[in-house]
Formats: sequence, structure tokens, C-alpha cells
Amino acid sequence: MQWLGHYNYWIYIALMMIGFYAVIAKPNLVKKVIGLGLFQTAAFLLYISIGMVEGGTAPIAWEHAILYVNPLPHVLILTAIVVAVSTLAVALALVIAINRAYGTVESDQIDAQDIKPGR
Amino acid sequence: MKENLIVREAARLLIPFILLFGFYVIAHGEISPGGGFQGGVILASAFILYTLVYGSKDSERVLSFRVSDPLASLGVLIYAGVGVATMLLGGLFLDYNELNPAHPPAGQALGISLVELGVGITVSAVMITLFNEITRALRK
Amino acid sequence: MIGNNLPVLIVVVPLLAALVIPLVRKGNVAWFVAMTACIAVFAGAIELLVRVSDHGPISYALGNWPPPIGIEYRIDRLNAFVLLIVSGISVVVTLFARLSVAREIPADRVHFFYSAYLMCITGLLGITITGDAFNLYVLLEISSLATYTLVAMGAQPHALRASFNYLVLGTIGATFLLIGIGHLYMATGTLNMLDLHQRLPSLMESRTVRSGFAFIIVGASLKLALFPLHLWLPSAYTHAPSAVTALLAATATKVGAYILLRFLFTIFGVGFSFHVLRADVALLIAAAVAIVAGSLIAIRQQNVKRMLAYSSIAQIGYITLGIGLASVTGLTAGILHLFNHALMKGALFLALGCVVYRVGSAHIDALAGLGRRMPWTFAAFTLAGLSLIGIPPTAGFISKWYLVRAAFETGWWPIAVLVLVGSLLALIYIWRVVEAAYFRPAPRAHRNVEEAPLSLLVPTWILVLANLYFGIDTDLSVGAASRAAAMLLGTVTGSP
Amino acid sequence: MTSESLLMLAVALPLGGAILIGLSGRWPNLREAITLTTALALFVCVAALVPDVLAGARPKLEIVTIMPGLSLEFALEPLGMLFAAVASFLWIVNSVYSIGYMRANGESHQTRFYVYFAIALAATMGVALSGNLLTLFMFYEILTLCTYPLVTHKGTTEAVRGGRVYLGLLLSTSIGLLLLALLWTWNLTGTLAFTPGGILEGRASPAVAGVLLFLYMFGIGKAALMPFHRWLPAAMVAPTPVSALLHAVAVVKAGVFTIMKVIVYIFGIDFLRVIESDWLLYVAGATILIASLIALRQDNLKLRLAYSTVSQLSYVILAAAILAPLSIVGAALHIAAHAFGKITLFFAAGSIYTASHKIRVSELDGIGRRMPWTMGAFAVGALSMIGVPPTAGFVSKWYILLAAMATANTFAVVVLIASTLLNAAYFLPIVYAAFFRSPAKAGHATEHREAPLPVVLATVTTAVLAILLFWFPGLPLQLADGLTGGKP
Amino acid sequence: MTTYTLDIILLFLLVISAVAAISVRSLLAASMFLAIYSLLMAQIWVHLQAVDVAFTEAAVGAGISTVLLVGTLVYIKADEAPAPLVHWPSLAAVMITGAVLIYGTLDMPPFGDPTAPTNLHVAPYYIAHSLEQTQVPNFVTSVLASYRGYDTLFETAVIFTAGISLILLLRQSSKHKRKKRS
Repeated sequence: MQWLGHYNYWIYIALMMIGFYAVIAKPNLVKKVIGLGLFQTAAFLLYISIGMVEGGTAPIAWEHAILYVNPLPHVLILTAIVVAVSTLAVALALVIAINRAYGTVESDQIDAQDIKPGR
Repeated sequence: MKENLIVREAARLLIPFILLFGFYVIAHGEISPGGGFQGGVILASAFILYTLVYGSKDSERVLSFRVSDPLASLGVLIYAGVGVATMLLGGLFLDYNELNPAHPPAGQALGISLVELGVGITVSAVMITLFNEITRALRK
Repeated sequence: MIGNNLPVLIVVVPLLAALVIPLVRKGNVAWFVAMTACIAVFAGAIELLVRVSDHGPISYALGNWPPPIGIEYRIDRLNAFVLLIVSGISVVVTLFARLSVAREIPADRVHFFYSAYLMCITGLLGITITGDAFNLYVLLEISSLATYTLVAMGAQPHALRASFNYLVLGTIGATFLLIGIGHLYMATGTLNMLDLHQRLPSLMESRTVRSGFAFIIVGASLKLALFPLHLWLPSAYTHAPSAVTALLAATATKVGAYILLRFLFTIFGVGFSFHVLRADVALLIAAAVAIVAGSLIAIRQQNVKRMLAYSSIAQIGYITLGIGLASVTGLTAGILHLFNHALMKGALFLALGCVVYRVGSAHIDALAGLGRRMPWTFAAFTLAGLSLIGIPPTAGFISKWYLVRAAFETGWWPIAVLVLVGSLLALIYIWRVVEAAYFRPAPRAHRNVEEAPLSLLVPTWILVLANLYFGIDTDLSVGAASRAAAMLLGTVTGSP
Repeated sequence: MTSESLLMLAVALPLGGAILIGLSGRWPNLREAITLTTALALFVCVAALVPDVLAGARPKLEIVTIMPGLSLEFALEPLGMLFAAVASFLWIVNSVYSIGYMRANGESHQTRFYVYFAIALAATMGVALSGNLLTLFMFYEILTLCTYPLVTHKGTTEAVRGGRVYLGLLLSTSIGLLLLALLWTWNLTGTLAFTPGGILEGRASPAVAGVLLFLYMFGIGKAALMPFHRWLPAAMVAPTPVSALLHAVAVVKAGVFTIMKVIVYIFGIDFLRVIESDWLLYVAGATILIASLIALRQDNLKLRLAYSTVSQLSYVILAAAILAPLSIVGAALHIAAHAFGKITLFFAAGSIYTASHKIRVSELDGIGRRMPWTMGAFAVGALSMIGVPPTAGFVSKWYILLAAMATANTFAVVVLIASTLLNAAYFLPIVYAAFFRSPAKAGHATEHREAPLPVVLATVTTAVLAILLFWFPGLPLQLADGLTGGKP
Repeated sequence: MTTYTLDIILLFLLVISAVAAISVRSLLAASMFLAIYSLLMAQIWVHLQAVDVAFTEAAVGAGISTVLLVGTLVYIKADEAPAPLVHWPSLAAVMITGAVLIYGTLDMPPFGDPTAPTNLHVAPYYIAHSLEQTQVPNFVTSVLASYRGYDTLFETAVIFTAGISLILLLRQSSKHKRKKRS
């Protein structure tokens, strides 16, 4: 069961790598933003997996519960999700503003425009 | 979409229930899944639905940013206010026990529902703002 | 009530101010609220520093839940000192901001600007003061989110691009921290820093902890803009509004350095960080490259703001150098330079802000001949520049002195030379500006530029004079730094 | 008034003067009156210290502790006394000269000029009176910085380029080498105080001390030891009063002064004998000869003087490197002797420029008839450089020569003789041409008289002093003796 | 065991949707895949007994985020420009990061282990005392709003900051003249 025991963690690593790759490799800003989303959510999977307890029930008190899963990671991730959506919103706002200023959201085209005027 | 009668009627029926559900989620976060955050999002979604169906002009009339901006502040202010209150009552920041020294658990419950309310207000207000600002970019 | 709640008030006051400001529509009122909040925080920070140095660390249990159940604020000599730096600088910069922001930000959103501005400061203060690893992450995200926006408020479209890059890299850094903290939590079951410090030594062999260590260091270095991870910094500094650049340069990177210090020394402990994992080698190499590369690139810049940004990368190298030497003197030097660099870079960017206020550009050609037109501004720039180079009697000299001393003591020969070579490179890029300002003829358009208004000059000169003062009387700076260093290294051997 | 407070005053006076000068900039007469009074007051203040020092007093004054174990402190000892006295006295003469020169040539930004000049003097006093190496280093750097605006005074591209070399060389040597040496010394000994007999002995292995000596000697760029001498010619773009007082006296003497302080009070002569220090002798000797050879080929009068200064400075280093008590005395004496001689020469050069706008040696034919006073003074200065009695230059050279012979140091002897010949070779022709050649018939030889009175007056005064110092070398001698710990 | 297989399938789908999200050229499609990704994630949260998180993920990840993304895309109206299939330096960086993480997993406590440190140290306190100390049966809520209420205060502040940011960045920025360079 050992290999199965870490299955979640490996998936989280895979997702994180996928997202991370999109963030740094994709020239398209929207794709970067999407990548960021994947990247952050992957980290959430890590936390929630940490909190899981074999045979535990959701952390809400009820009379014949034997074992609860760990609530702390859930709390942390609730916070993290909020942070993630806030970041996403700001990122998208920037993308819109950039698109308004440059007429494109492809970083290489933006760079091309930036070089011209010089600093 | 404005012309589509069915959608308009459906929305007219749905929105009250969505709002109701939102308030329920905020209020009952203590015993069931959910809480200020989720409830706030649901409230916001009701408004978003309204805007999508009835258009931004009407939604502006229902809830203009002159209202939603202060609400955003208000929510966090409630939350922080609870903390300040507990300090004024002689305790530490966010020590809800001070809200009801006689029966601390009750104080805790009260404090928790208060802050959940604050979270709900801010979240819904901000979510609406996010939606408005991003879609306003469209209209311009 | 104020007394025992002081630690939390340090963070809550600016938070409340940031919440109230959007409700007032007037830009000036917003500024006034911000200013008052900053002064209050500064006063509080001084009081805290005094208390800590008198009675040792202060612990504040939020919600009155004993740590590690609840979140704890823990103020020791290190973060009390950093608090002082951050709050002090924010007072001066806010003083500067009133006119410069009114000039650079459209009037209809100045109050929102100040709200974000205070949120940024709130976050920075919170990071510094908190004793809970996850709380640190949340506050980090607040300050970052606010910072991205503030940077994007720059006049040119470049600012948006810079802000977006910063957002992407900043979020990567923060998420790395999150993952790292996750690993630590997984291995120990706690998030409280002190608790972590007590539980980690037994887990030195755990691969989970080690990988967590790697992620935390990389995440912190991204915030700190340590050399290979500095890519966000130059554009962000160049295109942000003057006041924002000054604030970031003087505080944000410092807090980044603080995070690094906190994790390396308090949480993991010297034994683990430097003897088991040899992080010192990595840090020293990165620092060395940062100093040389940063300075060399700075020399080639035409935009003075960008030049100073690259110089910041080099200076961050110095701070990291001190940290990497991991001796008492080295750590003292690092923390001391944290303080001094805040002073000198703050002064330089504020002086530059005065120029931008008058001529609207920080390009070196735009500065030509302004030395006569704006004597006080450029006198300030030159003096702060000398401090950056490290000429006595300025604060910069004291930093250099301690860095080289530490290098000698630890027997890292080349580093001593490297530090001095760094100052000579600094001499070159600072003097390019000085010569341009004093000896090149002013372009016709700038023939009748006037000296910057007093309310911009005063904050600038406050920092310049601080540079001179702390070059002569180093009791406060060196004293606090050395005590903090001793404390950090003491945490290993257990002595307070 | 206690001598401690006098120490403080010696540095404070010029600074206060600088502020007043800056404030009175709108009224030139007032401004220059203040300059003169400040100079006078400073000299009085310094002179008041002399008796105590001769009586063997060594006043100390700690201003502020900068770093644990390191403080900004003043302490007076014979060598510093000598340096301070010379510099502060010549400032008076130089001020008179400046007033005439700056006005006659209608220089711009005169207020700035006088302000920085005063600050430079304050820094010089700081160097002379410094009580430990850190204080000395501090004022040393300040001196570099506050003379920069004087070097670049004209603001021309040439001036800026000169300034760049000036600042670049002086700062990079002092930060790159001197500061390194300082820190290393601190690391070895835990102190930077000037202590008779030195502080390194027993704390540093001869090998390490050898490296340290190297760092110090080349780190003190103001001493213009080759190859770090280029800043001095570069500084000649400055107005002549600057070249005269600062780059013939204050700045360069600060350099050799520092070297002597390091040799006497940091290493200690006895310890230096142990370690490998012959190379210093050879470098100094080489500098003397090479600089003289270069001077020979300079047609620009000020440049020729500058290179002569380079070689003369190395006399002091050479003398110090001989490491005999007698030679140390000679070195100290030469600091004073060269000061009077060289300032006279620069004054003369400036007065020639003022009167006739000639800067080339080749243009000076017959000028002696038009400007007898100036050229007379020039002749005296030249003789003093060469070391012909009855001029001050002879006395110091004599001491050095004696020391060289006493220690059977053939190299030093040869260098001294050779350089004397070279000096003669590049000075005497000027004097000869000035008096005995008939002026070029070219039309541009417009009629001109002597330079304005203050200029001539100053020039003649220093010349006379150069001679007086030969007849009455008592005071400097006593001070110099006190230096070697002979009789206080 | 069955729960495991279900989990495994879900996680597998998760990876597929992630890959799809970053590889499709149409940005609209990409954001749709992101929404699917979030829904699957919510599903997994439920399986991991994280009901609150699932709820939030569904409301935010699949809901608000998608709305915002689509809103942006309607405005941008462009698809990803064709780019080289693989960007090697990035791939290298990603691989290194992944390697470090894999190394890290090797001695993580097995998934769901009740004796893992996380389940022994702080968390048990919440489970044991939440009800009697706060009268709140939902431990997540009690921890969120009371034990770690301070985090949540700033979580709310983060949202507020996001709101301020969008106001600053987008509201009336047509009046706010940005020299559009061309």
C-alpha cells in the first residue's frame, strides 16, 4: 500500500508541475494566469491530503462519530482559496489594462512594443 | 438576453431563493458546511445573475458602487470591530469570551456569528465589485 | 488597554485606517489618516523596541488562545528592530507622498491609493511581528497584492507589465512558501514558529523537512529578490510611482530578508541551516554574484531609477552576505545593513522623486544640469550616494566596516575584497549621475526648473541626515543589530 | 583655554568659517574678509598649541565613540603639530593670494570656491590632529571629496575629466587598499590608536606585516607613489591657488604625513627593520627619478611643477624608508621645506598667468624683466627645490643625505644626488630664460606689468620664508626631534 | 479500497483537465477546462471529507473565477498565439522543482495515517474542545473564526484589498489618460 499511500502527493506534484510550467513557459498572459490557478490549487491538494484521516468523517460534531479528519488544513486552505481568487482577480484586471494599453496579451508582442520607445 | 421572457421570469423566481440560501449559509456556518465566505459568494452570485439578465443599467440602480464600496469596508470593519470591542472590554484582541464573561462559550458563539456576518458582507460586496469592474471594462 | 495590546495594535491601527480611508472621498483627508496611522505605529514600534530590549521577548496570544492552539505574536530583538525600520521609513515616505502622489495619481482615486498603500504597510508589519508560519503567508499575500496594485499605478503602460511580472513571480514565491510550510506542518503538526523550532531538530533527517526547507528558502529569496530570483525588481522599481518605489526599496526587500533570517535561524536553527544543509555556501555564492552583477548592470543603465534598482540588487547581496557568513559579526553586519540600506536607498529614491516631481523623468539626460537648479535635491542625492558607496562618516561606511570585519574573522578572504570592489562600482554609477547633474548643460526645456517644494525636501533630508547621524553615532543601529544577531545565534545554544 | 578645546577649535574654526563664507556670498568684500580672519584665527589657535607640544604635552580629545573600541578622537603629537602649523600658516598667505588671483582672473562661483577651500582646511586639520587611524581615514576621505569641486571648478570637460581621474584614483586606492589594510590591522590588533613604537609588532607575522605595508603604502594614494601618481597632474586643471595650497601642501602632505604616521606609530621603525621593506626604498627612489625625468619633458609650467611635487613627495617616503632616526627628522623637515618652496613656485606660476596668461615654459623668455619680483621668488623656490643653500630645501635634503650615508645606504645616496641634478636640469633653464633671454618678438608679446599686488606680495612672502627657514630651522627641528622620541 | 479507486480515477481526470487547460489554444476552452478542474477538485475534497473546502471550491473555483475569466476573455477576444511546443529552460526548472518534491514525499507519513504528527499535535485539541469552548459543532468554523480567527480577519482583508485593487486598476480608467504607445 506504500505506493498507494503517496498517490495523492504524486498527483499534487504533477499538477503543480503542470501549472508551474504554464506560468513560466507560456507567453500568453491569460495562460499564465490559468497556470497560476492550477499551481496554487495543487498546493491545496497537498494540505487537504495531509488532513485526511483513514476512516475519519467530516469535522462536524455528531453523536456517533468515532474519528474526525483534521480540520486545521481545511481552515488553512479556505484562507488560501480566498487568497487565490483575489490574486486571480488582480491578475485579470492587469491583463485587461495591459490589453487596453498594448492591444495584445502576448508577452513577446508587448516586449516588441516596449523596446521601440526605449526607456 | 434581456428580451428572453422565460429567462427573466426564471431569474425573478430564482433570485429571492438564492438570496435566502445565501443568508442561510452565512447564518448556519456554525452547524453545517458553509459560512460567511461561501454565503457571501452566493449572495454575490444572485446579483451577478440579476445583472446578466436585466443588464448593468438596472443592476446599477439596485446596487451602485456608491453602496457596494462602503459595504466592502463595513464587513472587515465589523470583524476588526469585534476585536477592538474585546480589547475595550479588557481582553485581548478577538477574545470572544469577553463578549459574555458570565458564559464564555456563548460569547464565543456570538463573536463567531458576528465575524461570519462581517466576512459575508465584505465577500459579497467585493465579489460584486470584481464582477462589475471587470465587466464594466467590457461596456466601456 | 493600549499597553498590553500594543503588539496587535501595531498591525490593527493601519488596517483600520486602510478600511476607513475609502469612505472619505477627499485625497488630503486620506493622506492625513494614513500619516496619523503611520506615526502612531512608529511610536508603538519604538515603545516595543524599548520593552523588548529591557524585558526580553514579548508574546501576545491572539484571541487569548494559548499558542500553538491559537496564533501568537512574538516580538524579540530582531523583529522589534525590523518593525522600527519599516514603521520609521513608512512615516517619512508618507510625509513625502502627499505632493508626489497628488501629482502622479489621478485625483478621483487617491483615497483608494492610500488604502492600498496602508494595506501594504499593514502586511509588512504583520509579517514582521507574527509568530505563526501560516499567518506569515497570509500577511505576505496582503502586502504583495497591495504592492502589485501600487506598482501598476505608475504613469506609463510599462508599469502594468512590471506589475504583472511581479504578480506572477511574487505568487510563485508565496506558493513555494505555502508548500514549504505545508511540509513543515506535515512533519511537525504545528504552525507556530517557536513550536516548530522545538520540534524540528529531531527531524533533521526527514526528507520532507529538507524539501520544505528548500521551498521556503527559494520562496523567501524571491521576495527578497536575491540574485537569480531578482527578475521582478528592476522594472517594478523603475515604473512604480516615486513614493511607492521608495517604500518598496526601503521596506519590502528588508522584510523579505527578515523572513529569510527568521526561517534560517529561529525556525530551522543554525545547526540545520548551515551545518547540515550548508545553505551558507549557496547564499554566499548568490550574494557574491548579486553584488558584482548588480553593480555592473547598474553602471550601464540610462534611467536612474532603474540604475538604483539594480544597485538595490547588489545591496541585497551585501545583506545576504552578512547572513551567509553566519557569525555574530556577519549577522550583525547583515542586520545593520538592513537598517542602513533602508536609510540610503530611501533617501536616494526620495531625492529622485523630487526630480521626477519637477521634470517628470528619471532619465539621466533629464537630470543634466539640474545640480544648479535643484541644489538641495542633488546635495541630498550626492550625500546619500556617498553613503551607498561607503565613504566615512556615513551609515554606509559602518555597514562596509562590519561586513569586511566579518569576512576577515570567518577567514573568507575574497569576500572582504569583493565588498570593497562593490563600493568602487557604486562610486562609478553614483558619480555618473553627479557629473551629469553638475557638469552637463541643462537642456533648454529645463532652464527654469525650480527647487523641489519643501514638503518633499524635508522627508528626503530627514533620511539624508539619518545617514550621516548613524555614520557617527552607531549605538542604536549597531547596538540593536548586534543584540539581534547574538539572539539569533543564541537560539541555537539555548541562551537568550 | 585648554589645549584639548584648542584641538576641537582647530577643526571647528574653518568649518564655521565655511558656513559664514557661504552666507556672506552676496558681498564679496565681507566674504573675503571672513576668509582672511578665519585663516588668521586658525593660525593663532594652532600656534597656541605649539608651546605645550614642545613642552612634551600630548593633548587628547575623544569626540564620540563610533564603534565599540573605535572612536573619533583627536590627539596632538609633534609631526601633526608641524603639519598643522605649516598648513594653517600658509592658508593665510594663500588667502591673500587667492583674493588677488580670483578677482584678477574674474573666476566664477567664487563663494563656492572659498567655502570648499575652508572645508578642505578643516579636513586637513582633522588629518593632522587625528588621534587614531580611523579618524585619520575619515578626514582623509573628506579631504578628497571637498577638494573635488575645487579641481573641477572651471566646469569644462577637461576639468571634469581631471576630476574623474582625481576622485577615481584617490578613492579607489583609499577604499580598495587603505581601508582593507585598516580593517586587517584592526582584525590583528584590535586597536587603531597611534602608539609610539607601533602596534603591529608581535601581533602580525613579518610576512603579513609585509603585505600590510604594501597595502598601506599604495593605499595612501595622496602620497603619489608611482604608479598611483596620475591624480596629481590631473588636479592641475584647478585654479592656481588650489594647486598651490592643496596640491603642493595640504593634500599631498596629508599623504606623506599619513605614511609617516603609519610607519612610525603603526608599524614602528624597529619592527619595520625586521620585515621586508626594502622595496619601499626602491619604489620611492624610482618615483623620484622617473617623475623628475617626466618633469623635464613638460612644457606646461604647472604640469612640470606637479611632477616635481611627485618626485619631492617621494623624498619624504624615501627618507622614512631609510628607517634611521635622523632620516625621520629629515622627512619631517622636508614636509615643511618643500611646502614653502613649492607653494612659492605655484604662486609664481599663477602670477605669471594672471599678468600675461602664459602657461608654457617656452613662452617665458625674458619675462623676468617685466615681472622681477615674481621671477625672483620663482628663482628662490627653484633653488629650494634643488636644495641649494641658503634655502630650506638644503636643510632637509642634508639631513636625509646624512642619514643615508650613516646607514651606508648607497642606493639612497645615488638617488639623492641624481635627482638633485635632475631638479637643477628642469628648473634652472626657466630661471635662466626668464632673466637672460630676450622676449620673443612675436606680436602677442603684449606689454604687461607685474601681477596685482596681493599676488606678488604672497609670492614674495613665501619666498622669503623659504630662505628664513634655512637660517632659523629651530622650531621644525625641535618638533621633528620630538617625533623620534629623542628629546621631546 | 473502492474509495481509493474512485479517488484515483478522479485524480487522474484532474491531471487530464489540467493538461487540457494549459494546452488548448482557445482561451475560452482553457478557462472551461479550469472550471472542470475546479469541480473535480471539489469532488475530491468531498471524498477527503473536506466539505467546507469543497463548497468553497465549487462556489469560487468553478463559480466566481470562471465568471471573471470569461468576462475578461469576452473583452480580449483573442486566442493564444502559436508558440513553440516545449520551452526547454522552463521544463528544466519545473523538473528540478518536481524532483525536489518527489524527494520530499519519500518519507512523508502514509496518506490518511491517523498517527501522523498532524493528527497528534494541535488538531486533536480543536476536535476535543471546540464544542464545549465555542458551542460550534462545525470545527472548521470554530477554528476559522475563533482559534485562528486572526488569519480569517486578514483573509477578509485580502479580499478587500483585491476589491480596492480592481477599483484602482479598472474603474474610470478611460478618463484616466494612459498614453497609449503605438
